Amino acid sequence: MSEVVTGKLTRKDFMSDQEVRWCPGCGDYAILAQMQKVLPELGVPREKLVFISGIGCAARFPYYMNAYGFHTIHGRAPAIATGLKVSRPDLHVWVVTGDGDGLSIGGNHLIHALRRNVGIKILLFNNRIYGLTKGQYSPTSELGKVTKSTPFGSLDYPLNPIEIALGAEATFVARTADVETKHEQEILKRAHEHQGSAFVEILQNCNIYNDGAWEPITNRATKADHQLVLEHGKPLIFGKNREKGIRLRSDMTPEIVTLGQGIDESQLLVHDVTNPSMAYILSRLGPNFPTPIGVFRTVKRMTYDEGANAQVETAKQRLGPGNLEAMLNRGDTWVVK
Amino acid sequence: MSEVVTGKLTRKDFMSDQEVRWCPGCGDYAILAQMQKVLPELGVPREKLVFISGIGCAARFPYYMNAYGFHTIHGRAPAIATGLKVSRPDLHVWVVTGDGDGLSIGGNHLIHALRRNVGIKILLFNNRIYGLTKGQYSPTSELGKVTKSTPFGSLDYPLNPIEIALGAEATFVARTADVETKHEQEILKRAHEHQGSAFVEILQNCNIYNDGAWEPITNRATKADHQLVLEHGKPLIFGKNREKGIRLRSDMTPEIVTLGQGIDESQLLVHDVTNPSMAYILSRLGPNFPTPIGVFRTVKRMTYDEGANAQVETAKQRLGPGNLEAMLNRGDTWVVK
Amino acid sequence: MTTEAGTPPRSKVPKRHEELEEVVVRFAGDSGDGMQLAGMQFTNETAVAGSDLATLPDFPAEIRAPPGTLFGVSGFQINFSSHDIFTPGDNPDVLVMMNPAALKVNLRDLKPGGIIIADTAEFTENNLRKAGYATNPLEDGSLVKYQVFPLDITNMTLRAVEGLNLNTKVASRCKNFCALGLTSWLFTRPIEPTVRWIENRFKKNPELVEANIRALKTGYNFGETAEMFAVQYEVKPARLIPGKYRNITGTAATALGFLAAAERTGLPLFLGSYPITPASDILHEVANYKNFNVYTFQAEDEIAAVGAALGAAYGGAIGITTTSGPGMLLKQEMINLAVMAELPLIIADIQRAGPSTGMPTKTEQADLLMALYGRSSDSSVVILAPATPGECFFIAFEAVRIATKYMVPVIFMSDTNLTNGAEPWKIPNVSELPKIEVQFRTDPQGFQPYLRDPETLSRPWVRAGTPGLEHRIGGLEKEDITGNVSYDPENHEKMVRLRAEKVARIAMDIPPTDVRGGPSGKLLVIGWGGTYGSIVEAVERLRGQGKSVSHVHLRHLNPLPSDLKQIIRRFEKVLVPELNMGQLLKIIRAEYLVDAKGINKIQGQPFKVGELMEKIQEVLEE
Amino acid sequence: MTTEAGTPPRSKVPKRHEELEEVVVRFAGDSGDGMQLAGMQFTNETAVAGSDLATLPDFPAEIRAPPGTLFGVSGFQINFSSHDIFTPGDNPDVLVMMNPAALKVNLRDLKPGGIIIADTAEFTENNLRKAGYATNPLEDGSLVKYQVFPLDITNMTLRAVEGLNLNTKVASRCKNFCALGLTSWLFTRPIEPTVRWIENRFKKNPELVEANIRALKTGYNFGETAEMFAVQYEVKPARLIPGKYRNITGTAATALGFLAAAERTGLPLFLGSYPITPASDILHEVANYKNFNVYTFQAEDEIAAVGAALGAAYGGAIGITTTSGPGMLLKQEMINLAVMAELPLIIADIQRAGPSTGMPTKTEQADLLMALYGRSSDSSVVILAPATPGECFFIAFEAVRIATKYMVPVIFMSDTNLTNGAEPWKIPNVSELPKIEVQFRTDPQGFQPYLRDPETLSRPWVRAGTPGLEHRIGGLEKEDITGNVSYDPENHEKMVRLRAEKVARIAMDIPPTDVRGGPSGKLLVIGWGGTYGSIVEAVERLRGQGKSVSHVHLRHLNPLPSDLKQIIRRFEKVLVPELNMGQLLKIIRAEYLVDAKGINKIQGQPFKVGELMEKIQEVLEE
Ligand SMILES: Cc1ncc(C[n+]2csc(CCOP(=O)(O)OP(=O)(O)O)c2C)c(N)n1
Ligand SMILES: Cc1ncc(C[n+]2csc(CCOP(=O)(O)OP(=O)(O)O)c2C)c(N)n1
Ligand code: SF4
Ligand code: SF4
Ligand SMILES: [Mg+2]
Ligand SMILES: [Mg+2]
Repeated sequence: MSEVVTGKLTRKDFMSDQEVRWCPGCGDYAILAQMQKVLPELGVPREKLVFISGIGCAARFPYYMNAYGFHTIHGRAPAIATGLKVSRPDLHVWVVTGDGDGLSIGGNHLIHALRRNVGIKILLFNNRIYGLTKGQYSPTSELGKVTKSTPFGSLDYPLNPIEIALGAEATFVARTADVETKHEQEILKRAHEHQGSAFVEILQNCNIYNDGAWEPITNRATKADHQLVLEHGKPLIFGKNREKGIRLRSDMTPEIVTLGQGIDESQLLVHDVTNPSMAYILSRLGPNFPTPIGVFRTVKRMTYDEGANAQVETAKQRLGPGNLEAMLNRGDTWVVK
Repeated sequence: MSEVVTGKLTRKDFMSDQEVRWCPGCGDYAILAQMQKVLPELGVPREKLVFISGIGCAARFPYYMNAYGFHTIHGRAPAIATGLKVSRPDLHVWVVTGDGDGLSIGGNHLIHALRRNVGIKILLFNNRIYGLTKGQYSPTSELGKVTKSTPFGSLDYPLNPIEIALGAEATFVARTADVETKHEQEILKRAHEHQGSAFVEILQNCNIYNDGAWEPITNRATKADHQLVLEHGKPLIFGKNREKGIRLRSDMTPEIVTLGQGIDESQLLVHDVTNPSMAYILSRLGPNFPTPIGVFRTVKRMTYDEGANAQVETAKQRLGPGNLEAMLNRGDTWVVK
Repeated sequence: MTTEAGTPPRSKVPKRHEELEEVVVRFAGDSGDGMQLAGMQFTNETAVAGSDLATLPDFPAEIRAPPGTLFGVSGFQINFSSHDIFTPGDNPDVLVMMNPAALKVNLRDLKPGGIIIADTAEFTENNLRKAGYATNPLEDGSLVKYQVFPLDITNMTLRAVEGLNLNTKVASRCKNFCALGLTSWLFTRPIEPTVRWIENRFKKNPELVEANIRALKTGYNFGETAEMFAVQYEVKPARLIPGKYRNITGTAATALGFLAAAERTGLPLFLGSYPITPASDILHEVANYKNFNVYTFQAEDEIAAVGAALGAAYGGAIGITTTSGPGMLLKQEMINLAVMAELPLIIADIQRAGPSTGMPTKTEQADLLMALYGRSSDSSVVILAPATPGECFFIAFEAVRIATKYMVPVIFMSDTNLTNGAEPWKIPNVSELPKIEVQFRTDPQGFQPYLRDPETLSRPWVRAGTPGLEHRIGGLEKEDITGNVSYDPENHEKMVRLRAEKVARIAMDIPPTDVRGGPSGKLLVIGWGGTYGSIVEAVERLRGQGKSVSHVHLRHLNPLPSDLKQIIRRFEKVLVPELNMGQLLKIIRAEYLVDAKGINKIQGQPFKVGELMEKIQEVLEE
Repeated sequence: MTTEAGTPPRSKVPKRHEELEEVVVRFAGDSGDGMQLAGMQFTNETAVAGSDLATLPDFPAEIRAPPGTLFGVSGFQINFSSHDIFTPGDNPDVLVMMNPAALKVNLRDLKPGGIIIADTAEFTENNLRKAGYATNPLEDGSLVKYQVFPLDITNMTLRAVEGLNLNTKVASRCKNFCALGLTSWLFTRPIEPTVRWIENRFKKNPELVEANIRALKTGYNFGETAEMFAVQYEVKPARLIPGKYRNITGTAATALGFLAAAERTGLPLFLGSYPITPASDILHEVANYKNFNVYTFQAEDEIAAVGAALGAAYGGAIGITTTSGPGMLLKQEMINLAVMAELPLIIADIQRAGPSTGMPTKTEQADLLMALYGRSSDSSVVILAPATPGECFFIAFEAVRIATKYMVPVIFMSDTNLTNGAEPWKIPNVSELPKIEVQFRTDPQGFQPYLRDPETLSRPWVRAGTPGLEHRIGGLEKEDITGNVSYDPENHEKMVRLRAEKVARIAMDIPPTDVRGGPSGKLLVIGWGGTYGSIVEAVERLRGQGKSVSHVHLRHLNPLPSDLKQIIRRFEKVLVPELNMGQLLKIIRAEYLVDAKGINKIQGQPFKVGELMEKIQEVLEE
């Protein structure tokens, strides 16, 4: 399939021989490119990399990566990845999912993988639409959305992927966007470096069925006012001239303030990736606020796979390595002559 | 099956003819009793009441209620209830689920029912164990729990039902306990009165497989120090002599303070059921804090069933009531002679 | 609008007219080229012109594959005729090809001497390379066997829309209408229905209305004026059964069948669904009809979709769910609950190709055994399958009738090609539709949840909310009559047998089986589902050649018609053609102990008539 | 500990000794009375004493039903004998009854003249009423047909443990051991194994050790000393095949089979499971063996459980999942993915009674067709079924062997009674276990993910992580050899047929079918799964009466053994007894076109030998 490569890998080494078959202009191309660019820097041998996906446009991702890849079934990639990572902690297991795959049919597996803190990296390509099935609304689509399946507008209040991940007490929660190439690379790197489950929402444009879904946030012309770049230890500042900031009212509700008229940085919220309430408030800033990108929360906790492997080791130490003969002969036995 | 009752109903009117078959001493008995006590006060005709459950000990609940009841399959009750409530908004639909039924196999349906704000009432009997299948750990069991399926201790970090419900942006989120009869009745009443989805976690003791799971919180001798009763507009105070309170540090982390030494109620957090950050912080107070019971959050939002029925009405107004003849003859037609 | 098929609108041209009996046209191009649309509009024109017709859309797997690639080719085939036809045709007479990839993929099917219309603008070096052509086939003489009409359709279109305020990209998107116009002229199809469609579709954008109509007329007029085409063909109206007709796809027919049945019962329709190819379109279609007391619910997954439908049925609505293979198996646990709860539930499984994700845009009929047996323990449900796109209406209707009359889940099995295909459809008179009478139980006197109607064995349907009938049901085994939970051994056996017997008795409520051809003879061909057209045509042709072969096409797969046993006994041999490894075949063999043989094709494609004829002949000659 | 079966420990008493060939004892009481434990300990004593035996636990549906109720009765039956036995027995010789409800439920099965031992302390007015007795049956003369021994077991127990620091509730819980002690004496069973078990079980609580041992000995000594029992019975050791034996349940045998197979391959075992009755105990059992490189994963649902197992298989582990009916159907989509991905996966389905939730604690064998056909489209998997509790070991082992050799999912089908039942088991020698050789592909030279072994048709197993073999697989149809995604029609047909052929060829890798009885004759009885014992006994007895009847018991349900066709041809009639509506029957009829008939019981209970004999005889006499 592919040759064993020695020496430093390059972006090309991670490109598979398969023709990429997303629609021209799809945001998925950019994400693929960032992944292929960032991997050589991580020093992970190609054979130790596994991409596992469900079903959807996003889920075609593994075919295009020259690594191990498994394009599985709709919504279940986190479960498959869990079994793999637990029994093979030496592998780097990435899950690629969509807003439908990951939050609709697969919502439960996502939550459970995150709460278990299995050491897998979950990338959720959020285009707020079902791409592969040609344009039905998804769990992240805005209320009232008119799509093929909702000609009179959708009725369900959207799920907020970051909030759901936080609700499951995920240990690494971040957001980036397809077109924010540098930021994206940085976040992918940090997800890789995180010990436990990493959850990354990637704002992605589906130019066929939901073009411009992230328009003000990702558009070069408008993004300064609509993006809030989170950095640990830094105050929350945004705006073309970095003139606006976010402050907390005494009732714990956030407000936008303009720096200058008696207001300085010291009054602003300072981002802290270990503070759960901070992450929560940032996750639901609301429509009049800029959209945060960056790491919302990251904490260290035992991973499920570490725990599972430690139990195997402890059992071996305590009981000795498995002895088949002894196991078969356990308990009361007798001999018939 | 049962006679049509006229006049005011009593507790007995809601008791079915089926023998109750939980283990003697099970917390489920108390919950059943509170439900049967509170219903006569709500003025809902018995035939308008429907109880839908999944599978588990808790899920046997509908058999014991003299009302409509549907004991369905594992984890799926919210989905069935959704279909019923949407097409029959006149009914009062209650879902009864367990921590396994509702948060393990059924986690996704729970989240989606809540985010849609379907006007159903979901009672999650949380005994932190799988009762019906004889004692495996559940998603709410504490880390390291030794059970039949985890002889070396469980490895997964528990889910927090309240936090998950908040993460799904549920419009009514509350907690009560099997033995807190009055409080429980009050919460059931408020869940009933809430317009949209109501989510109520009920701490429940399984005396066979997980006896004492809620011991310090529900034990009469210790509960004053381990229970924090939430009341809207009231400061967060607890303790035998109501001498302790909860205050927020500037970094949004809560702390326990003792009232008196220069600290008075005005410094304490005042509960506000409409404040999402408040609900979130209260949901994860942590092991050194008392456990809140009461309503964490309640807000008003369009319900899914209202929306769906409004769409039907609007469509009728706009397009006229469905005309089969016209529908069949739509588009280009021609006549063959 | 209703035109009289006797006088289809026609252009008056000095060109030579040639009358044809039957023509097969295939449009193909990039998935972004609007070939499905062109095909559908051509179908509509053809229907309005009074031809009999059958269609076969063929979608690529990718949403928008990179332009010019082989795997991105989207095709649409239509067969139309002045006599009865049953299939979209084995081999096209005409290819309308928008690029080299389309030509490459489709050429092998073209009849010798067939017509190729190709947009030369797309035969660029780059596109030729992508399609794997070393030289341009339009120029290198490799197509001598065919009548080739190379035409710069793109450029014609751009010139036509000049002066409108459109950029080139948008303007060139109109080229499918240009190609359509030309094809319409070539076969003397009326373009008025298409003009009306364009006006309606783009009514919010007058520029686009104008552009597309200009493109359409440009193509049409080009045919009429240019020297290129010497002959204009005509296909006379078919002699169909008198009545009012429309063109209908399987999707629309299915949706209308469910809607009509629900309307007849007077109950709301609740459709719970989770999108999946090729079933999604039924959801899309039904969602437009909310004014019919319709609720459509896009659920979080297939389990919730069918669960919500069952919940709605419990509340007294017509509960329906639609899906395809991978979604179908997720629903089985809920269907089993409906079996136990004895509630009416309709499940539409639009079969697609392959196990697992397989080939989602391709057809197959390999879910039959799953539908029959895919639930834990013994649990019998009703299975129905329509034979043609138009018949989807009646079988959908029948599904609702049976489900509500017998309080039982009914699985409606269609497939990709049935659902996407189209045919002229004689519009039924509302008053002629079968009766569906739903009577909810309301009388508390003597009520027992599982007391059965002695004839149908159906238990009463009680809408939650009915005073005095409060009761509890569920998935645990129930005691006969009372419906209380019961672990009694004899009761379990009784209930399992009662549930099976209830389904078995439905055989008495289905029409006698229609045998096409002699009532006895050498060979009986038994088919089901979307293979109908191919089998009918193959069998009729063979009978035309004097062969002793008859055909039974099953719409009721469970229970099987009670007269089938006798029919089978009257033939020497039995053949079962299926687009699977032999599923109905297994059932027929087990049931009737007849050494039936299968004709099996598992290629994601329908049977070709020729293929079938050959195989049938082999068996006849054995 | 190993004792020599030739000399079982025995008490020396002056009582009359009577030798019996075979005895059936049934213990029953409230679900809180510890009857399962008493039964299991009695089984162990009996095994150690060298008898052949078979057991049948019968759980109530409720965890702890209110005491004294009929639906709360928990029973445990054991049949032991000095000759070969195959079933837990149709009718008990002895009932050990802890309360009136137990008596009420079980009396109808007792043989005429049988023994009843009853704890009089529980025959209170309240308990009699709950059991529906108007008067006390121990006193009203209604039991004259039987030998009744009323005994205040509760009080005996309380007196025995006096002086220990136990409250009455805890103290009276020891009464099951008192009853066990008495029964052990009555049948000359050694109580030492039970003493050891108590010492180990309660090692953290010396008071409880003392109390339970005292209760046990009190019962034993009472038999020996009291005037009540004039006779002590003895059942001589059975003449089993020489070797070392232990008592084993189906659950333990299944777990050990999987563990042994994984150990032989040298690969880690990954068991993904979601609790469900009656499969959960296999998870519990395996979870104890982490030192064997075992991962057990209690997943959030059945889909995740099988998904994780498949993920582990992808990483080179032995991936197993265990479940029962309602969970089984949820796994089908993932099994279908394994079919496409051609990865080894083992799925254990422990069948339980009824569709939907049904009767979860009762047995049935009605998931066979679901296992065979419950996936979308044509997708063939291997199906194996053990016949006895001990055989679960070898079939579990075989499942792993086939899955890894052929890169295919294997479904292991057991049932409630098989898994809960027990029998003496000749411990296999590790060196005699079949070989399982797993060879991962590591050589990049000429590697293609779907290049097959020409003999087995198996594709290579590549552990993710192997340098140079990076590749992509998935659920879309794959191109032959390369494994690339392919929509090519002919390729699809080829792949569907290849996958089916791979499974079909496994028929060449299974042992010849064993026909019990004459190789030809009037009637062949074909069974599968847990009905083995009943069928063997029924058929042997009939053959003892000179009837021409033979028996084939299938362990391989898919593919079927290739010699089965010839065997069937040698008999005039074929009968298929099943605990379902006739599932294997359908397969046999379709496959061999033989007019096989079924004997079907759907009561959540095993066949009784008498029942079977009667039905077989009917057919023989037709
Ligand atoms: C069990 C099952 N149900 C439904 C589908 C159909 N399906 C495939 S992808 C998809 C949703 C895709 O949306 P998303 O996850 O947002 O991915 P995108 O295509 O937008 O990248 C659906 C409904 C399926 N393949 N399997
Ligand atoms: C599909 C399916 N999987 C598994 C089961 C087995 N099962 C029944 S209830 C249950 C969990 C019960 O736990 P919980 O919901 O906490 O209820 P409790 O018994 O504790 O009240 C399980 C695993 C089932 N009935 N169906
Ligand atoms: S449909 Fe949308 S998400 Fe899918 S490939 Fe095309 S642009 Fe991308
Ligand atoms: S097992 Fe536990 S939860 Fe279930 S009925 Fe018994 S005490 Fe209650
Ligand atoms: Mg999407
Ligand atoms: Mg529980």
